[in-house]
Amino acid sequence: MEKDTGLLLYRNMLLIRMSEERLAQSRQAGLVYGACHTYVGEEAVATGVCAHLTQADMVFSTHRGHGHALAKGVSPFEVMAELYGRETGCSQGRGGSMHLFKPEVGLMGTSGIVGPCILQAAGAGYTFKLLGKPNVAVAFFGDGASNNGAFHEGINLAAIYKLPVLFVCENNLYATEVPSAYASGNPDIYQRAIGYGIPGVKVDGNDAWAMFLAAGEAVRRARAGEGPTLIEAKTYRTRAHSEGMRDVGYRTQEEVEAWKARDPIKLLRDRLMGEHVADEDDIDRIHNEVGALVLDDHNHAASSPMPKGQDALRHVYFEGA
Amino acid sequence: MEKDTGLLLYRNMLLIRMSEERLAQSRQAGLVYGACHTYVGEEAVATGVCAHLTQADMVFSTHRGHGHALAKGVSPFEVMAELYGRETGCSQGRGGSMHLFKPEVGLMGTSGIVGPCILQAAGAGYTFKLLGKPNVAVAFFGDGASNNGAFHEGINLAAIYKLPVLFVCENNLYATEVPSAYASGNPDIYQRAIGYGIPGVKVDGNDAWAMFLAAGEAVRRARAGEGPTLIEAKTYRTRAHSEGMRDVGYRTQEEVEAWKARDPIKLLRDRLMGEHVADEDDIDRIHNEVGALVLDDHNHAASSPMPKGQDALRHVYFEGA
Amino acid sequence: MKELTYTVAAREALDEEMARDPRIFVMGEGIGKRGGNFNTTLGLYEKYGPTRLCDTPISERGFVGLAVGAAMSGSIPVIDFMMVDFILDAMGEIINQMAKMQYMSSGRLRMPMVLRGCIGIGGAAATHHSGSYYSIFSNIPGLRVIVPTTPADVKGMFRTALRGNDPVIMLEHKNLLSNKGPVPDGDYTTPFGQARIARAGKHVTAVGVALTVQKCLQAADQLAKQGIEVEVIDPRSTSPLDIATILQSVKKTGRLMIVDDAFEPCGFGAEVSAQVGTHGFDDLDAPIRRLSGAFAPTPYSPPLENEIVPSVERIAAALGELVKE
Amino acid sequence: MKELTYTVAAREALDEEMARDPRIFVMGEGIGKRGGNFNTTLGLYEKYGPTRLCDTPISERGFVGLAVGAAMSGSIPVIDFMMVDFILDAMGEIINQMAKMQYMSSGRLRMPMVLRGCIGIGGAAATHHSGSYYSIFSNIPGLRVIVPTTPADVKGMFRTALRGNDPVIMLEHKNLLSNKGPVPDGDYTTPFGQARIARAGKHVTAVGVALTVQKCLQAADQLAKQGIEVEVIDPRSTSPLDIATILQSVKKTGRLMIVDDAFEPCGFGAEVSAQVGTHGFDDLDAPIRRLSGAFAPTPYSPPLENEIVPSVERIAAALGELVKE
Ligand SMILES: Cc1ncc(C[n+]2csc(CCOP(=O)(O)OP(=O)(O)O)c2C)c(N)n1
Ligand SMILES: Cc1ncc(C[n+]2csc(CCOP(=O)(O)OP(=O)(O)O)c2C)c(N)n1
Ligand SMILES: [Mg+2]
Ligand SMILES: [Mg+2]
Repeated sequence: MEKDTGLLLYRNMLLIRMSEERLAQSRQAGLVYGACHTYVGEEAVATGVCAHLTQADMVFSTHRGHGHALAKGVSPFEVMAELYGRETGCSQGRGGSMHLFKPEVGLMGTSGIVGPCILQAAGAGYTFKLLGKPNVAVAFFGDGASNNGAFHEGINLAAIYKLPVLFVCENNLYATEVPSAYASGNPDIYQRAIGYGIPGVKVDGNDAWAMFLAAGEAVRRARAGEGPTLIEAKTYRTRAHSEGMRDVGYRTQEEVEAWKARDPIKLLRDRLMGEHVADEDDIDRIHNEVGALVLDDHNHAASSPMPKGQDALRHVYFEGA
Repeated sequence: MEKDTGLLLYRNMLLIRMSEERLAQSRQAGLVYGACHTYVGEEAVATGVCAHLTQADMVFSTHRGHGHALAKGVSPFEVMAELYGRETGCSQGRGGSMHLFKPEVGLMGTSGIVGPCILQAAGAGYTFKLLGKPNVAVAFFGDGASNNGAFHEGINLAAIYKLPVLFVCENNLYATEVPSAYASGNPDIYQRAIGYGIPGVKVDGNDAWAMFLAAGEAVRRARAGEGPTLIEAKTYRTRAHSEGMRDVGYRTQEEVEAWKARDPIKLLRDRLMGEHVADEDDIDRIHNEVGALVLDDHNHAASSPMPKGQDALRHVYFEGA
Repeated sequence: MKELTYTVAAREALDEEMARDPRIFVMGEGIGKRGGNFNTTLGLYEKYGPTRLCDTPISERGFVGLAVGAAMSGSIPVIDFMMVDFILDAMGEIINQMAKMQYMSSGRLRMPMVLRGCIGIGGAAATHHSGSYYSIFSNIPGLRVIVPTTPADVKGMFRTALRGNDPVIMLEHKNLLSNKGPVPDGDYTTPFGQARIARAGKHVTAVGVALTVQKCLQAADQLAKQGIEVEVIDPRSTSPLDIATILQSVKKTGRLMIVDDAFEPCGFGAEVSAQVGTHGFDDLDAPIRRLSGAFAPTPYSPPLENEIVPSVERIAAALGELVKE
Repeated sequence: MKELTYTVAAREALDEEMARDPRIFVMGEGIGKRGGNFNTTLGLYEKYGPTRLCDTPISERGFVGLAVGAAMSGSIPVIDFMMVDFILDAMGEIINQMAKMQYMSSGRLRMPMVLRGCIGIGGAAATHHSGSYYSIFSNIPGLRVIVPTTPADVKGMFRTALRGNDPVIMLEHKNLLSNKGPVPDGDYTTPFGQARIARAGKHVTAVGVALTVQKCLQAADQLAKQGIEVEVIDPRSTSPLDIATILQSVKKTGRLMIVDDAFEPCGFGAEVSAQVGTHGFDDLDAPIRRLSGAFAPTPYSPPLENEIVPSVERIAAALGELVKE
């Protein structure tokens, strides 16, 4: 493992983790108005994938999108301000947790509806093909989304047009409380790739390095004009589906603990240290840097102004360049 | 091959063929008002499947549905009268070619929209499961439909609930003029069954006996509570997509001729005769019987009354038992 | 009579009808053991088991289409959508299949089924969880569209839906769910197409729909102090629409305002206005007014969200002005 | 000026704009080599190739969603639906994504894209190939809905759509496709939200939409012989709706009828009626009338199909009566 890359992955995962934990606290404190789906436990997926992307590459995400936004380069400040309903948020307070937009860095949107991101990523891939751009588009979505018609139509379309797209299914075993083993005739989502004639890859979604490698190959294929890849990242969310929701009755405490023991941040740290790629100091430095950044961004976000009511009517239609 | 079954399949295929050829003529003569998608060349599929069904089993079909209706026991008279817009048609003149209904014999409807029949068959399967009935539901649809989200969602639902359903994909290589080899990332539709954890079976859709056997096993599974089967019948329509449509530019004459040489009726006759299951007399008798029936039904249909205008407003809502 | 919340009243109807009729089953995401995101099916899984309380994948189009086939073949499906916003992926099945099936089959198939879901703006749910869409459904022949506002009505109308033969869309405003109200004992049903006079008055007629009925009542309370008597009408179903009750009220008041927090153009208010404009032309002493939600997607942040729906204050002010016209 | 059919005029707009702007591409079933079921793209495949004239699987939701992503990322997609009926499977993508994207992104994303499809009842197409749905689309903020009736308008408005930044639904009535009419030379555009006075008159105003504009003109011809001068207005777009032109006409005539062969409740006619009822209240000498298609799915057989749409005769009779009121 390369030190720079290893530490970058570590830092970015930690940035997501600390931001999410802060958001969870903020929600309890009443600073978050609507829903709040955290990415805690799944950080390796977005981090491993986005490490290969430039700002001109595009990410399309879903309701559990904070991690994707942060990994794609939206600042914790802009994400937190958005959830706090502030005019400084990445969606100017219009969206909250499920509608994060920052096209300037290629975060093309998260969505409160499950499914569309798969299609939209194919669409960005189509633009890249049409306009001859060297970019890739990524859709992040859950196991639940894989049973939606958008999955079928979107991946098939991308396959037949050989579009530069990564379809990254974050299989965290549940859609809210419905187990994917119940909801999917075949819970090995990656095998569905057979039906579309494209590669389907199963990855340990808690292993940042494995994610990084798998995504690297898929990005390479995409940029080389070889078409899309379906990546199934087997992972787990260790917090409730949404902050404030009851988290019992559908999964066992043992299951949660077993996955916590495989925490992606911990796993990567163990590996960095175990392989002597990094030492305690490196890790501490990152923790300090990220901790300070997140705290700062939170404070700044929490003291940002609310949007003005009359702005609610703007941008329904194009208003000029 | 059993003689009774062999001849029954032969007769039913011929009934479809002769009815379709009559409808094609009638359309030229101006007796058919709207679209007219014939089933010529694909008769073995519906015939082989429906031979296993009782009236309480249910068929859900698509725009190319004449053959399914006839195979399920709707009379040529009722189908022709419907296309001629008569009040005696199986849909009382409300539907035409793409909206054939005769729930009394388990023909639950054909549809002008591609896709829904897949879902509705799953729904009938659900009723059978809920009410403890020993029946099966069948969805017939094209290769084109297999790229629609309804295919994905419907088959997955039937798979996870283990519903008694046959999903019969009639892969005739084209959706209108779009080749399935172009439109499907993997044109072997049956392989998509892997994604749902159910059996996917490839059958020569021009071989009535092969269809009969494959459907028999799928029906057995369904009735035994073992869940749905996806059957891909490789077949071909030898007439235009719809009567009156141009039929050039998207397929070669050689291809059409090659498939015509494998005409399912001819293939079955050759086999019946070749294996000495039936003789020339048996075949002639069937031709005479079916020919007379179709002519009679056509005459009767063509002289049936038109519906009355004011009836157009009936049955929008339930009108009482 | 007992006091129940809206949600509990609806659940009682479902429970009682499921006990009566084994053909009824419920499908939705998390409506099994979990009991529904809004407790719509709490406790029913234990009673009726997994086939009748059936959890689904996120396949909205799929299970609506499945339910269509189930109704065609003799079941009575209830689809619990959680939020009505998710229904849009199933519009093809709803409009082209469910709504048309009785017609296409010349009445030989019946379509007893209910699609239910929460509607409305509120709680910073943002634009993918704040839709309403009754206006759209009311444009479609073959559908019944009900928007009960009280616990008594939701119970009685849900029962009517479950005993009927037409497909019904039942829309429950999320801000009404925890409201309590008296619910009659026994086996009553509440018909569709019969409006309720929620408050009698003589100076102006206010027609609301779902939550805005309640807001109109609050506005009427305020105006009563100024001597203005508002007649508040709750249509209870938008299709069929009981225009007769509204016309009768306008005959008395001469003035009509329709208050709707959903989108205005081609909406429910337009339909009421058009019908009253035609059939109550001579009764009108002033132009009909509509007070509607902003023609914009729903923003998240409270100051933005508040801006786009008619508040009680704005309703009261508008009614006050209309009386003076 | 030259004489072109509606279809050819629309195709010219597409061809010329595609030549100007390499970001435009077309998707649909059979719109490539085949040139479209209605010849909407005939000859363009040879000119622009398979990436810009892209045949699709039967994945309506999929390719609308794809087009949304394409527009978000800098292309200008045109989706050719053949029949608008097939659009319903994509309603979620249209309403929750396409229409809301500019809003959700605070105007940072633009959504230049066009969904086009044929509408209308006729030719025994039966209920799955006879829908219209402009009323439903007009209820949704963020969409532009255009229903051009003449070759000149379809060319000018399609061009406007392709040069704009908002998502446009362009609905082409199938019975207008082979109509010929004069089309201006050169690079003209026709704005949205500007109605056309298709015929001037002073006794009564008739507002049609798509095919019924033509039917109103025929009815007006008949009535002219009886000395009744009908002013016929073609709104050209239902969203935005140019109510000013209609109000001005009603100021002159005092009478208004909206003729629409689609479903009446919460429809286009209701919206026009509501707005004129409010803003033209004092100008009205008689109640506004709506003459609409039957509230029923579309049957196949000609005697049934004829029954459910307003004929020229029925329009003329209704206008004649309204003038006497
Ligand atoms: C079309 C649609 N249906 C239902 C919902 C409600 N919903 C929100 S999140 C969720 C579960 C999603 O599961 P999955 O795709 O596995 O993602 P995860 O939450 O596990 O990351 C559901 C059902 C929705 N947002 N959109
Ligand atoms: C949802 C939908 N999209 C498009 C159409 C138009 N259409 C009618 S038949 C057809 C091709 C169907 O192909 P396939 O499913 O392979 O059936 P086949 O005609 O080959 O039997 C198309 C695109 C439709 N009826 N429904
Ligand atoms: Mg999940
Ligand atoms: Mg085909």
